[in-house]
Amino acid sequence: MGVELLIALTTGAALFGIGLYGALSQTNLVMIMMGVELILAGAMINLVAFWRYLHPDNPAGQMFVLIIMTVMAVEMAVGFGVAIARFRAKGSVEMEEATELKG
Amino acid sequence: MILVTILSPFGAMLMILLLRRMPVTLALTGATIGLAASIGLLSTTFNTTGSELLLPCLPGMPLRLVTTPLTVLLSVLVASISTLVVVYAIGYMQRDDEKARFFATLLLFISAMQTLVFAGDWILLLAAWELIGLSSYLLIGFWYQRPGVGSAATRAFLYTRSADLGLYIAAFVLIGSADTSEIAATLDTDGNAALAAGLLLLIAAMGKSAQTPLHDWLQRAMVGPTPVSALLHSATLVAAGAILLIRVAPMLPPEALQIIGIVGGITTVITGLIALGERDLTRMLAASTSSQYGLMLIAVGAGVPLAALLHLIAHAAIKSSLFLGAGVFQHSRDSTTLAELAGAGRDRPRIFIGFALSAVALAGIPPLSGFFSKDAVIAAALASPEAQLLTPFALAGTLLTGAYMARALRILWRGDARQNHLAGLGWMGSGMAVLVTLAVMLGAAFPDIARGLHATLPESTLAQGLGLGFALSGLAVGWLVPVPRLLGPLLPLARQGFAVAGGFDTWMIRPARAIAQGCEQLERNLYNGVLAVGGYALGIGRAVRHSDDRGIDGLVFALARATVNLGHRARALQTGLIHREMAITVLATALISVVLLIALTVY
Amino acid sequence: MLPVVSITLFLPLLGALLVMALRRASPTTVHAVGIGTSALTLLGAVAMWSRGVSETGFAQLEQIDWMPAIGAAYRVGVDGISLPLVLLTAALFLLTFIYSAKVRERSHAYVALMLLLETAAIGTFTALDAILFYVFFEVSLVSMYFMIAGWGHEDRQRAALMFFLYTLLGSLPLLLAILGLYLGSTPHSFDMRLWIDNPPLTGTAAMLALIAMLFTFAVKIPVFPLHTWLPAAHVQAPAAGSVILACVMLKFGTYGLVRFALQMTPDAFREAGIAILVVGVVAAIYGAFAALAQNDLKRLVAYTSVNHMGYIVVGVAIAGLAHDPAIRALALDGSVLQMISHGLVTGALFFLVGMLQDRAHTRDMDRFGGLLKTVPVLGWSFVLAAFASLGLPGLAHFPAEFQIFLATLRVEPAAVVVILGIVITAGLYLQAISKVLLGEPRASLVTMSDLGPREVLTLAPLLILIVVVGVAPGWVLDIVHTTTAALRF
Amino acid sequence: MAENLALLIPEIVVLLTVVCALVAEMLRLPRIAFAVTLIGLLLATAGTLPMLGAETSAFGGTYRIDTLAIWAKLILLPATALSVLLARAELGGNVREGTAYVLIMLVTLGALVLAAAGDTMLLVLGLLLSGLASFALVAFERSDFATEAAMKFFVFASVTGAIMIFGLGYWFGGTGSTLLSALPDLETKPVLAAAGLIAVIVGLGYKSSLVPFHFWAPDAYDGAPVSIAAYLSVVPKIGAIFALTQVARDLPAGSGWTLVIAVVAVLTMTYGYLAALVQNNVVRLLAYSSVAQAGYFLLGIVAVGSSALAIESLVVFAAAYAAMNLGAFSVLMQTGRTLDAFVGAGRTRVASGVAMIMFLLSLVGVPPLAGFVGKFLLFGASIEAGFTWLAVIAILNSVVSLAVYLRIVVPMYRQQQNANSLIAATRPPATLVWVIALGLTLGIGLAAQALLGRLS
Amino acid sequence: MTAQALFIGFFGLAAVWFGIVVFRTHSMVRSALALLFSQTALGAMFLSMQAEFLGVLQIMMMATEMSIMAIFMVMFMMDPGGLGKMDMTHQRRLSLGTGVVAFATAVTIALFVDWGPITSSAPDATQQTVDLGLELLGRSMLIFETAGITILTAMIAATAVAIQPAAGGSRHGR
Repeated sequence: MGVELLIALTTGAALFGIGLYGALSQTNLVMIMMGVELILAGAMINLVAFWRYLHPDNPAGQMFVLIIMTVMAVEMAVGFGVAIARFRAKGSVEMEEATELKG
Repeated sequence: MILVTILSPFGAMLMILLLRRMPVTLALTGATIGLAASIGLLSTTFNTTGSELLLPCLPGMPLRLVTTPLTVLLSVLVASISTLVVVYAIGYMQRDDEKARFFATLLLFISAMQTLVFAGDWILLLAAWELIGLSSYLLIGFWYQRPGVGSAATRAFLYTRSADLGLYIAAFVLIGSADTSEIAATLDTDGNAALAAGLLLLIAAMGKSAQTPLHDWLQRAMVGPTPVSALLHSATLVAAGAILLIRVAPMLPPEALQIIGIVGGITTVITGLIALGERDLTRMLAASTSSQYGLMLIAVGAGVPLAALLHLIAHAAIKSSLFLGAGVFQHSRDSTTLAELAGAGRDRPRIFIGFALSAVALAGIPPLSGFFSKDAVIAAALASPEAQLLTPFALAGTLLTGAYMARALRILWRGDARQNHLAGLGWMGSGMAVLVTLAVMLGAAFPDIARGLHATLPESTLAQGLGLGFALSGLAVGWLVPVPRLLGPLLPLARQGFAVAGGFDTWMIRPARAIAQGCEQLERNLYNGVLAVGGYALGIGRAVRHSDDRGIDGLVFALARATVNLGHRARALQTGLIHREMAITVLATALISVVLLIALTVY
Repeated sequence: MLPVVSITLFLPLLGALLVMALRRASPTTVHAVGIGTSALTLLGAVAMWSRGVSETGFAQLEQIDWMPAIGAAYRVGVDGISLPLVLLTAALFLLTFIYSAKVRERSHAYVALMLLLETAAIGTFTALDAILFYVFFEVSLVSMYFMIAGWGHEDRQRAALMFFLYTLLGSLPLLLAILGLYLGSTPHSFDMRLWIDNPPLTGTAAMLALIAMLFTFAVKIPVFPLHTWLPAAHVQAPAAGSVILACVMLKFGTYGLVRFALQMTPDAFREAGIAILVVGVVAAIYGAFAALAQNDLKRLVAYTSVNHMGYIVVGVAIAGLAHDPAIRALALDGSVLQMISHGLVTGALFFLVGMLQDRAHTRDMDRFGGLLKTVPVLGWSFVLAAFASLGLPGLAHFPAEFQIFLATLRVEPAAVVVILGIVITAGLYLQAISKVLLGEPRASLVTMSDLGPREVLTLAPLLILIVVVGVAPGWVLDIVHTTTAALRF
Repeated sequence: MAENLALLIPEIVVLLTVVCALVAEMLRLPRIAFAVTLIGLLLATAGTLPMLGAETSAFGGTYRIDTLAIWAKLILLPATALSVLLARAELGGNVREGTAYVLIMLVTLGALVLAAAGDTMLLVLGLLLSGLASFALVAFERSDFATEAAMKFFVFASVTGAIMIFGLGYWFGGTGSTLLSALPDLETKPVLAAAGLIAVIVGLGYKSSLVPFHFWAPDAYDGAPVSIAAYLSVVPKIGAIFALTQVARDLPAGSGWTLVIAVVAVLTMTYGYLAALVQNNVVRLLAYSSVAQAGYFLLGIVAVGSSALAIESLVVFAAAYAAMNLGAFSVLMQTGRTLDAFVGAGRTRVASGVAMIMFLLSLVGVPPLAGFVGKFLLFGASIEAGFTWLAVIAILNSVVSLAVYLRIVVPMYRQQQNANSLIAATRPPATLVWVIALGLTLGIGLAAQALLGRLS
Repeated sequence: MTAQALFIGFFGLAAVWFGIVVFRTHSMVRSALALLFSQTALGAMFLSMQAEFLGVLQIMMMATEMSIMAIFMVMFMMDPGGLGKMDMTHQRRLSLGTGVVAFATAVTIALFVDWGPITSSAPDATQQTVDLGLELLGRSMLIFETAGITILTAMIAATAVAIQPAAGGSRHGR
């Protein structure tokens, strides 16, 4: 019986799908970052579910979630840094305005 | 001793080329020393079994020079005729500026021929065989600046070389079956190998001895200096074919002999008719040569190579003296056409007498040498198992010989004499005199020769009678009946050299050229078809249409261009729009997942 | 013992470095360096010759470890197949340097490149390590590319590119084959001697390796239909380049055919022997016919190369097919000798065509005529070389072709049709002689000057060697036969 | 624990160096930061040497001390030192010069972690660590180009990284462990193995710029200072490749992963060279070339587990690649970014011209240069692993690559049209870099045994 | 169907719903808030799955993080109040398709993989914390340390990239 697991995994999958949609469809750097956050959220819920219902004896699952939280925070920090630098240089963080490098 | 016969002319040649002076002296010295050596050999070897000299060459296949009575005899023949021709040429070439080249080539020719005669293994034989081809090419093309000379020389070399393939392959067959390149050892071959080799050798001999249908080149080769013709026709180039067959005669199976006899018979008749219809003295003599060699082949085919040998010897002396005479007439009238030469005999009666003696000897009138040799041939034909086939050919040949010689004599004598001075007549005359003497006297030596070779001549009174009768009637017909009436409808054919539908040109040269053009076409269009097919992929077709590249090159360049195009396409993916690129990434990832799924199901 | 092979191998490279170092030197000095270096190299080659070869495999071995872990090392040495080629290479380079001493255009680069090419060529023939072989093989390719692109005629860039693409595409399969052989050998090693003694691959693997090698060498030799780079490259290359290309670099293909294809995958070679034989026969006859159709003298000579190289392919194929060691040796003797002869004869012919072109600024046969009168030395040299090329006895090609044909008839009698080639070449050379040399001299060409001393110095050794090899092939064949007679596979 | 720490000496040294350099930077002492960085790198390299030959792991298998990891240190630390020299040549005098060194060291640390990762979490962190500082490095100039490049780089990194993390979760679900050494348990759950593998390929593929995850690379290299581009094309890439190797070692055979890697390899090599073929910007050209070179690494990865040559070939090629790529970039730095800048460069500067040819030929794989040895081993490994067709395609790509690199060489020896065109100034540290790189390129080629002997 | 499942489902739905909202508003601030709610719902899910430590941590961290994000929006973005109605999306169809496929794939994996035996009871909170502590200071110490370094790096990098552009140091050769 693994209804809980299934629900959790489905939630994770949904968050993954939404995040991916966001990352691909948004024109704004910050919004893309939000998409990434959602994907990571999906990963976290998956991991917690795996830990809880499959391998509760191994705290590495929880550890991994911790790491993902770090990743989220850290990426957000650097992402904002990049966004600020970009904003200073160009006045916008729109991806579609960043097309000088190509080919 | 053997080496002296070969190397003395060769050394003289080198001296001439290096010193570039005194060509005459050197040439005469070289030829004479060679002659002396040959005669010396004759005296030591005759009646013995002979000896052998080995020289290193290819691994396991040394070169051999053998002295047997036969080779020595031939060597003497070559040496003596060539020495006399050299003597004659001293006079003949007196006015030419390139004496050095002439005598050098002539000496090369002599030494090559001596090598051929002495060759005891197939490699050396082949080498000498080709070398005389080369030297005759050089001699025929001696006056290369004159129009037509180049093509005549080329033709002579090409004809003989094409036929030489026969010799090449025959040699390979014989070496292959006997596992040695020694001629004597390969003569034990029998069965299919012998038959194949025999026929291939026949082809080679037909090329060299200008047998029908390969007779065309010989007449064209008359553009060379006359002493060259004399040498070519008597004892060297043309003789090589007959010599080859005489030497391998013991090996030849009956089927091969039969074919040889038939080829000889056809040649003797056809070239005899050509000679009869000829309007040029030297060309007539050339056709006559083919005809006489046809007789020799009949003898070989009849199984009596000795008769062929005797006729070869007699013919050598006779024909060279005839050519020498013709050369004098040519100098005196600056032409060789019979029309221009009418009466030339009266200019120099002494030369004419020599010429006439030789002519009659060729026709076969006793006691001149030709009579004996021709009788031997007829007797051989009569005695052979194929008598009913070969005898008529031999007799027809005899008849024709008489006819055309008589015709030539009549034209030379009937006409007005012109007085003119001729430089070098002394040298020419003396050379010719000795040759005429030989032509007259040689018959006496025949029994000795036969004894020296441990062979017996077929004797037949019937043959003597028939020979004499046909010769006399030939002479009479030739003297009395004009050619057009004699030949009738055959005349135009004879004047074209019986070339069937264009002859060699149509059957050999034109197809070769056509193939060559085809290759060239292919070369240009190679893979154009492939390109058309490949045009759908990679845009190659377009690339090719835009350039003038053809063939594989086009493919290569098109490939290069298509690669660059692909590069541009790849580059176009890099739009600079990160969302596009990311979408591509995600889609490609999906594709990779599919690949992985496939891999999973496969494994 | 003095490492003669290595010294000979790297002398030209040292010379090239010297030339690079002499940046301010005059062209004369640079050419002097080139001539001097190549003369020393020839001396080295002669020294190698005097040391001779051994009956058991390779002689004069020199070895330095490179990567023992993967079995790669610097290994050089010679046997009866490579030694004559080394001598030929050294001799031809010297003559080429003498001939091209007139080049004033970027002479530094020219001489350096040629010297590099010489090292690469000698290296290809002496290398006994597959990697080393491949290195030299490739370096020669690059240097030749620059040679054609830098000093060629009107359409040189295209020709150079084509040459490059062809031979590069061609040489990659060889790399694969080398990898295959390497992985098949136990222990893994690049030692070509090991591969020869113990062919590492069998069955399908061997066949695949063989096909890869055949492709490479077929491009390099070249055989129909992979030959189309050859006429283009020859026509556009400078005369010296043509000589090196035809006389030395084409031999890489045939040498590789013997050394790699025949010796390292003998069983597969035997299986594919008939196919190779057919390819050789077709190439030989096709080359002859294609040459017959040419009006450009250089193209004509180039196509006859296809013809002559075709004979070599036939010879090697026969060697692979033959079961009798004596016949195998015979065929290989002929093939190796043919490589040498072709080098000498075609070298002379290309030099002569180059000299003609220098004078008349054309290679079109129809625009010549009667040259025998105006430039007799050149003319007679051409006649001699042409007759050698058409296989006249007493000249270099005869003994080689004789052996090849003889072996062919004894193994595969049908293949002897290839002998037709000698008649066709005879026809085309006679036609060329007739057009170019015979007849009345053309008014436009009467002022042509005969050979100068430098040109005589270039040609004379070749012509003498042509005669010497033709008359007494024994001195070469003895060396060759020592090896070929001992081959066992 | 203590003995575990002893195994981490190089990493600790690097970390200490970072701290010291950071302090120096704060005190506005860029020279000291530079010196400290170099010394730290050399010390760390020296600290690695005693470990040679070790085959162990620390912290319960999460951190591997094996051939790959040790050689990653021995290759990446010196490569970082060369990059620091390059950076000094290019960015010297910049106010924030020291920051660059600190960031470079942090990226290197990330790459080292990647190469030694024995645990999926370390994979994630290594990827992140080597990524974060890279964004800052790429944006160093703050120009339009630089920030655009950094932004794209960041977006790509975060999205691919997130996908990887999501996928790696499945491995934990399947095995109950985050250790790579637990991966063989997935034998019975191929779908999970596949899901994780795809994720890893996405994440590490982005870092090692494999096609189709490469899109950021040309833009980032183009936007970044040349020295940073050189650095990014070498150190993080090799780290990620080695990480992929660490993963591949433990993947259950028969899960089809080799085929996927092979497909990616083909895509990478082909696409990289094709795109490079039409570039006029030399930095982008080299960027695409480095994309393609990454594909060659995959030949070795494909063979991991089935060929003894695989690890050797990866290490040798990594060393060769680092040397020749850094060399090429250092010559580029002194010449210019466009092909036009290269016209006549070989004539005016003979030595660096010859060196450039050597680097490019080595990139093609011409013997006896380093690139040849590496590629040769890679081909051998993949053939031994049964991927002959892959080797064939790789070899065919080498042909295209020759055309790519000739596009640089040919203009170098063309006559200069306008003699007064600007020649970028020579910068001694960059010269030093190409001299060293040339030495290595030749040395690894000629004395490959020194390397191989150590390896086997 | 246990209570746990209900809770998980409820919070899961909430997380997904707010996740969707993130990309459906036209204001970044609202998006940030939606993300915050989504993440909080996630934290609640953790709690429902008896991962107390993680759940609390998640809620706390995300609250901070999202606040920073919202502040950032207000500071830097062109649309602080979320009043504009401009479209901030591109290639929506493709993205949507990709998202759906990704979701479908992940669900498929969840449904069709044999996950093995399901454990019904989790270790109690104390035990969990002890385990996690041991893990952190034992096997995973290096990982934890690396995470620390990563945070350090992030600080350095973010600072480096965000501080005012330095004078001088112009690019060569472009």
